[in-house]
Amino acid sequence: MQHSSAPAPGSTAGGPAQFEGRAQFEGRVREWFGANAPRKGSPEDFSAVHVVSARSPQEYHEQEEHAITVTRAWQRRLFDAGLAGRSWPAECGGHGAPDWQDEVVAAEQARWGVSTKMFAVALEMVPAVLFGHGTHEQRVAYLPPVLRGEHGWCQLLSEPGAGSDLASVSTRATPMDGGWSVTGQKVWTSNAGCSDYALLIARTGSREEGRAGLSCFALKMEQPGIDIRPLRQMSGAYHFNEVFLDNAFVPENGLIGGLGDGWAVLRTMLASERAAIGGGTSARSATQLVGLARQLGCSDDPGVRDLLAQAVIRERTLDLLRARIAAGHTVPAAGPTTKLLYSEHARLSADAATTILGMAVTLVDDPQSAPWIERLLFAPGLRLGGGTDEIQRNTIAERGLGLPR
Amino acid sequence: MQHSSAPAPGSTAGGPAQFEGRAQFEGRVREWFGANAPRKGSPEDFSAVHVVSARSPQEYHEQEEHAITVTRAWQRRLFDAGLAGRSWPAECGGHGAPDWQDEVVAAEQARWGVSTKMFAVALEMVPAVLFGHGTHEQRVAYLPPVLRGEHGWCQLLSEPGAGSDLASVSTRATPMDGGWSVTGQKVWTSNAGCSDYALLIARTGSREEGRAGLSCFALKMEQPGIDIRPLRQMSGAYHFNEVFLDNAFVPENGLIGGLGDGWAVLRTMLASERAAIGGGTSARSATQLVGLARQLGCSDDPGVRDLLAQAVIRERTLDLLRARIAAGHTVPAAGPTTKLLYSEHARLSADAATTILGMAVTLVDDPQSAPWIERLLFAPGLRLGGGTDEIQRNTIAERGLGLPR
Amino acid sequence: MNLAFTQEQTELRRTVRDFLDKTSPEAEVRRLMETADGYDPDVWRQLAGELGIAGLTLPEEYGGAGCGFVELGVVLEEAGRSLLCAPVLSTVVLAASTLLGLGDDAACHDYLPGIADGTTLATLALTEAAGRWDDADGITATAARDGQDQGRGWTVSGRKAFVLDGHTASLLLVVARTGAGLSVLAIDAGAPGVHRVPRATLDQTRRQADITFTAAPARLLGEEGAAWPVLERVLDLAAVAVAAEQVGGAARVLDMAVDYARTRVQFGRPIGSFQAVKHKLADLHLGVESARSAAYHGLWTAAGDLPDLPLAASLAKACCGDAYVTAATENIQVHGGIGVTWEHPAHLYLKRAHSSRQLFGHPAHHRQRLARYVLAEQAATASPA
Amino acid sequence: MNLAFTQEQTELRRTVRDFLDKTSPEAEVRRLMETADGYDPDVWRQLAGELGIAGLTLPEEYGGAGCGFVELGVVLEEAGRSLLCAPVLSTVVLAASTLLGLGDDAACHDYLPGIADGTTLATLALTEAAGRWDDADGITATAARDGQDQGRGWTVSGRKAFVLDGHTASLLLVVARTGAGLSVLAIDAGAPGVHRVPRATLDQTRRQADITFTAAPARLLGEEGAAWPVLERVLDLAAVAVAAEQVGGAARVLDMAVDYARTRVQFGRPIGSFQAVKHKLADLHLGVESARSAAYHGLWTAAGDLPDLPLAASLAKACCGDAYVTAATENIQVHGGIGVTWEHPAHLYLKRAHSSRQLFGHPAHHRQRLARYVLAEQAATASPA
Repeated sequence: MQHSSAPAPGSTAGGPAQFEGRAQFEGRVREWFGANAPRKGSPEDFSAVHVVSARSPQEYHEQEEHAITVTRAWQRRLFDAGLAGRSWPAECGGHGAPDWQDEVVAAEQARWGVSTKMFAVALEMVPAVLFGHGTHEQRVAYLPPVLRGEHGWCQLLSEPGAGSDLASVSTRATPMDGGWSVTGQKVWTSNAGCSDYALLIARTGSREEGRAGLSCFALKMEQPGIDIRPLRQMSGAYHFNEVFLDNAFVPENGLIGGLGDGWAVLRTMLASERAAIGGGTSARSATQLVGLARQLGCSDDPGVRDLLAQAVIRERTLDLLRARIAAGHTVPAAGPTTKLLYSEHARLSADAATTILGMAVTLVDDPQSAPWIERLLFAPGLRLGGGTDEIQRNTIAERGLGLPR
Repeated sequence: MQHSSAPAPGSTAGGPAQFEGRAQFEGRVREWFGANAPRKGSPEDFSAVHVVSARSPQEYHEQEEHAITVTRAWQRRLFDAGLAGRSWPAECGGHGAPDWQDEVVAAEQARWGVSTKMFAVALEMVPAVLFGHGTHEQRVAYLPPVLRGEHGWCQLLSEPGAGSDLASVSTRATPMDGGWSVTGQKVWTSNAGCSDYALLIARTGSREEGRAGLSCFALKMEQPGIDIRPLRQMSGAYHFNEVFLDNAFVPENGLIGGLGDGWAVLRTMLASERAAIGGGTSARSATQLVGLARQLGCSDDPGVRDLLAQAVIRERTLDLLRARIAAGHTVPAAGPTTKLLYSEHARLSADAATTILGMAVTLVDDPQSAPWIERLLFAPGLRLGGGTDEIQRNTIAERGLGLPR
Repeated sequence: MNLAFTQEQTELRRTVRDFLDKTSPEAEVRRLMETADGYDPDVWRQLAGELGIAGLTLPEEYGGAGCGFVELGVVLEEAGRSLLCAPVLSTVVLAASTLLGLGDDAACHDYLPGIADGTTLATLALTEAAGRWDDADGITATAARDGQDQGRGWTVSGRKAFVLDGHTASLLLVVARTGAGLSVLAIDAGAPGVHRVPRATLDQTRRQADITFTAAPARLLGEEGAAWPVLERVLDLAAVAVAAEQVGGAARVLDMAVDYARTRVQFGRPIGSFQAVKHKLADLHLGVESARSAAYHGLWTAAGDLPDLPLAASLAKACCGDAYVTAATENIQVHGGIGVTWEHPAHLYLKRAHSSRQLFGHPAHHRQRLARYVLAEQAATASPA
Repeated sequence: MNLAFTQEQTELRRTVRDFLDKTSPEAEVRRLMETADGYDPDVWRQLAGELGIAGLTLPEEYGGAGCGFVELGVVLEEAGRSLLCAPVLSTVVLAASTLLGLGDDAACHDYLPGIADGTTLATLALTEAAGRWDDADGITATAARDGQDQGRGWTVSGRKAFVLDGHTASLLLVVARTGAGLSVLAIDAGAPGVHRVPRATLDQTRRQADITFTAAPARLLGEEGAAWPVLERVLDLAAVAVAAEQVGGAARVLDMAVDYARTRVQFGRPIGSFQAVKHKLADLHLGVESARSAAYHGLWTAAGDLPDLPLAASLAKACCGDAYVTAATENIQVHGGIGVTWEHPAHLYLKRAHSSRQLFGHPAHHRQRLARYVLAEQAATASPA
């Protein structure tokens, strides 16, 4: 692979052409990607990064390790080329450019099949939280290492007893000399084993205070008192973890927002997560369904065609809705709306695939059915993660449509 | 038409063969119907009884008058033949026979397309209420004239402010000399103009008492202080009425159940209504859809076939579910379950018809589309009458599945 | 494709909504439903003249405003919202697009200025008894040269059905067959041999007529036998147009249901506080926003004269028709008993929803068509290098 | 049709449920999922011997109990409820019905007693790579007379796929083609020329194998070339059987969801008190009771040997397959995060639901078939007097 044979657009940062027009910026970015994006089969090839399909804890650790290494290297490459955090302030390692520049970079990443998804929490939720609730010192401390690919982050939110009802979190942060001591059990944490920091929601007040008794912290993951146990999914694969905290330590400056502001921080975090899920590129499952039907030779069947069309309608209207949101249309409760449409699309498309595959879907060792079975068994989680479908509907109704609680 | 040329099964009532086996009873009933059921085109022909399609209040009154006259005469004929109220006690005009004999008669009525639907409240809800809550005197007084086709009944339950929430009924029954004086506004009353009595729910306690402040009465409809106004439906047709009560009188013995027992009586009434709606014969809309597709020559279209099959599945499984209930299977919340399945079937079949009819469904003067448009515009009411779909689901969940309120 | 409205388009929407709030309130819709013509000529004159709606997408040389399809879509969305009783679909969408598409300059000069200034109501008479929009082979009306006029004039014979505003249009654009194929011919509605029978429509806010032609004198538009490709494009534009209208209606009934759910009290609380009602309305919101996205995409595709108009049209029509019917149906359910009465406006929207779902092809038809296009598209890209 | 269970049938259900509660609890299902054979021979011996399940519907002359299909349905419903890992479908339904249906007395005498007493596991090898159950023309396996055996024996060559319990069955009933049409031939699984490859199944509680036959020695059952009508009936019986099993599974996951909703507390109250959860579970209840009605109708139709078995089978299979998938899917949703873990049993039912939906024809296929029958039925009645 040639390194940086094309001029890096970032090299002009600070210069007079800093905020060139969209077409010009796009041209530069495309050129840079053409020269630098990893090719299929190369060591940095992202198509090999499938944490979701690990069949044992051991394999999970190995895949996670590989994925984080590849992601760190790629993020560093983006940073060096001046393409990381285009819209972030310069003091946080960014360029202070308009938001659309980040979208251009993201679109190009999607086009090349390269992904910084392993860094999603670090690159999307952490800045949302820190710009919304953090101090200047925290932003300057935590954000630049993220852009440089040095720090990955994870989230420690849900607990076995606090799923949809996050206000009932019972992990406790007790004040101690120089900070807090944290004890409790968290669950559904992606990338727990390869993250440097976690956004942690813990109880600093009493149980009776409910959401008013919660606070948010930045927790260093490499320290005694943190035990990570991979959790086996129904697909048989490992993707999430349980995290047991036993007197883990957070220093005083690790409190994000005020004491007792945890609920407000959590809302910011969840909104940014929803937007990330609903606003990402579709999994292109409709396109792939069409391909599947063609391969199986059943694309002339009117029933199959109806299924294909329904999938295409869901996928394209969701993409178009995202385009409208990007173009500034007012869409009430845009985050939960796209998130819910996305999870429905995933579920219905996987179900349509079972109809198209026929008996082949009963075999996991059939190469044509295997990827669809993976989706079929992943789809139920999409209806839960980032807030259940039911919670999204509540939010749409109450905040989007103004219905009474 | 020949009258009673076949031996009337009722002629053996009280004799030794009174409770003959099912096959034998069915045989007799079939023979009697063959000889006595009205023929198409005869003055008693029930196929001309379409109260639902009246296009003006005037026409509504005329059709209602005709329908009640035909129904009274037919009910009298059944009574004289000993086929009315087979399972009712003799003191109430019946024969004390097993329940299945009523089912045999009902099935034969359905087979011949004759109906005592105009008397549904009188024949099903009134006995349910009186056997559950009434006195011996009330049963002996009110039930025999029903069997003889002399008294039709209607229901005065819902109010503009008390739709799903019947506990908030505000029509008031005030004690007066020799009985009660009733004032208020009721709505959604079928057959108000041609009924002799009404089952009335009115408030005898305070508003704050809620359901504990309600009582049930038998109200004579022909008296001053009762003003009946036909209500125009969205189809343009008249079927229901608003009933304004202004110091209408109920004698002391018109109170059904104890003072303040209205809610319990109402529950009995609604359960019997639900069972009547859900337990009746299907409208055969699937069969008719199949016929429509054949007539229009689109029955080879796989998409149409899928719609037909879905309708057939809904219709037959509902019929089979009713057969299971009749055979004694334990089906939790059987009444709301069949009622909800019925209203969904009506809605989905009407919708399927619009797909099959195509552009023709845009014209109400097209003879092929007219009956389906009538169903299309009637279906929304089926989702509301006898308790909304949402209320049925609550009931299924709480009483059928044991979920907490 | 940048789906952002310009400031002018946003202002147009505001102007049209204000105008329709005044001229097309529910009482006026109900009044017009009962009239023979089914629209208000005065309001049409104002829509055409003051607001320039009739000539919105027509070139300036024909008295039009030279705007694009996005502007027309904005108008239609608002018209759908207020159930405007007016010949927009027939005259502005079907007839004007057909005239422009046929490329017959003389005819454009003769007819379009009248359409633009609101004096000519026109419509397209395409469908016959079977009510199919896509069935070129099924068209049986015939056109023949008229011997009496040195062979320059034509006559048309046949029977057309489901003709939108066929009872009031003065200019009928009739699709008929000659030996060369399908052609469009202009016929004066008052000409001899034209017999119009208004039909009783489910949706009384949009009328139709059957029209029988018996050797009616006609003028051939454009090239003989070359009409079908033009009509296919007209039908795609019409599908996009009605999709925009459906979005307006669907959004309106959702608003109506939300407003009612906020205020109607049962069991001591607003029914909108019940989760069943909340989730129903949230699902309608998903449907409406998806439909709106598909419709806008259709508008921008039409405005940009992009090659994938057929796909965009089927996407929009398949999606918006069902979304509107669902929203109109569930709006009634949220309203309960009051929602099934004649006095409440809910049924007017339900009828419009059902009627417009059939126009220019049912969603089931457009799904099949969409699948065909997508499969062809993928076959083309997948063809080996 | 009187859909009432007899007292004996009700007792049978209780007996089977008690037995399965003891022998097929979740832990045992999970243990067997990981074994190579996928079932417990001891339990099968007890099921066949003590409970008489294997020979339930077989005539007494072959060591069976002479019961009808209703009894078998009761067993299957309970088996579905407990995810019993055992060769019921393959041996008792497919193989035994095929043997009985072919009317080959000698073969029945040779094979059925072993099936009835649990010593013979058997299966039907019908489908090939395309996985279609209804495609007689698509069957490519061939049978030929074996020259070495004075032409009395046969050999079979070809490849079968999706063979239920094909890895453990000792008796393979193979559908193969000769010049006369399709025949069923019995092949000893241990015979030369038989190569079995167990597949990794989505539903680990029900296994399948691919089987390749290379001139494997075979015994012709019944009349040469006359098998298809018999197989059509076997597939209808199998569809009804799997429908009964699906009802058991669907009812079980509904129970599971209801129990969880009653006890899981979020926001300070049981989640079953939220209307969204209530309505979801009420809708599942409608689906399960509808499915149960269709399945029971299928059982009674099969038991009565009634002529509309094809219609009843398609009705049952179309209805129950979707009801089960929906119930299993929504059960996970009610459970939330815990429901998507390996440790929770919810996924075992989801996988069974998806897998069994495909068996003997997908609901979409059975809907087409059902429509065909209903249309034919109506055409027959509507034919003019």
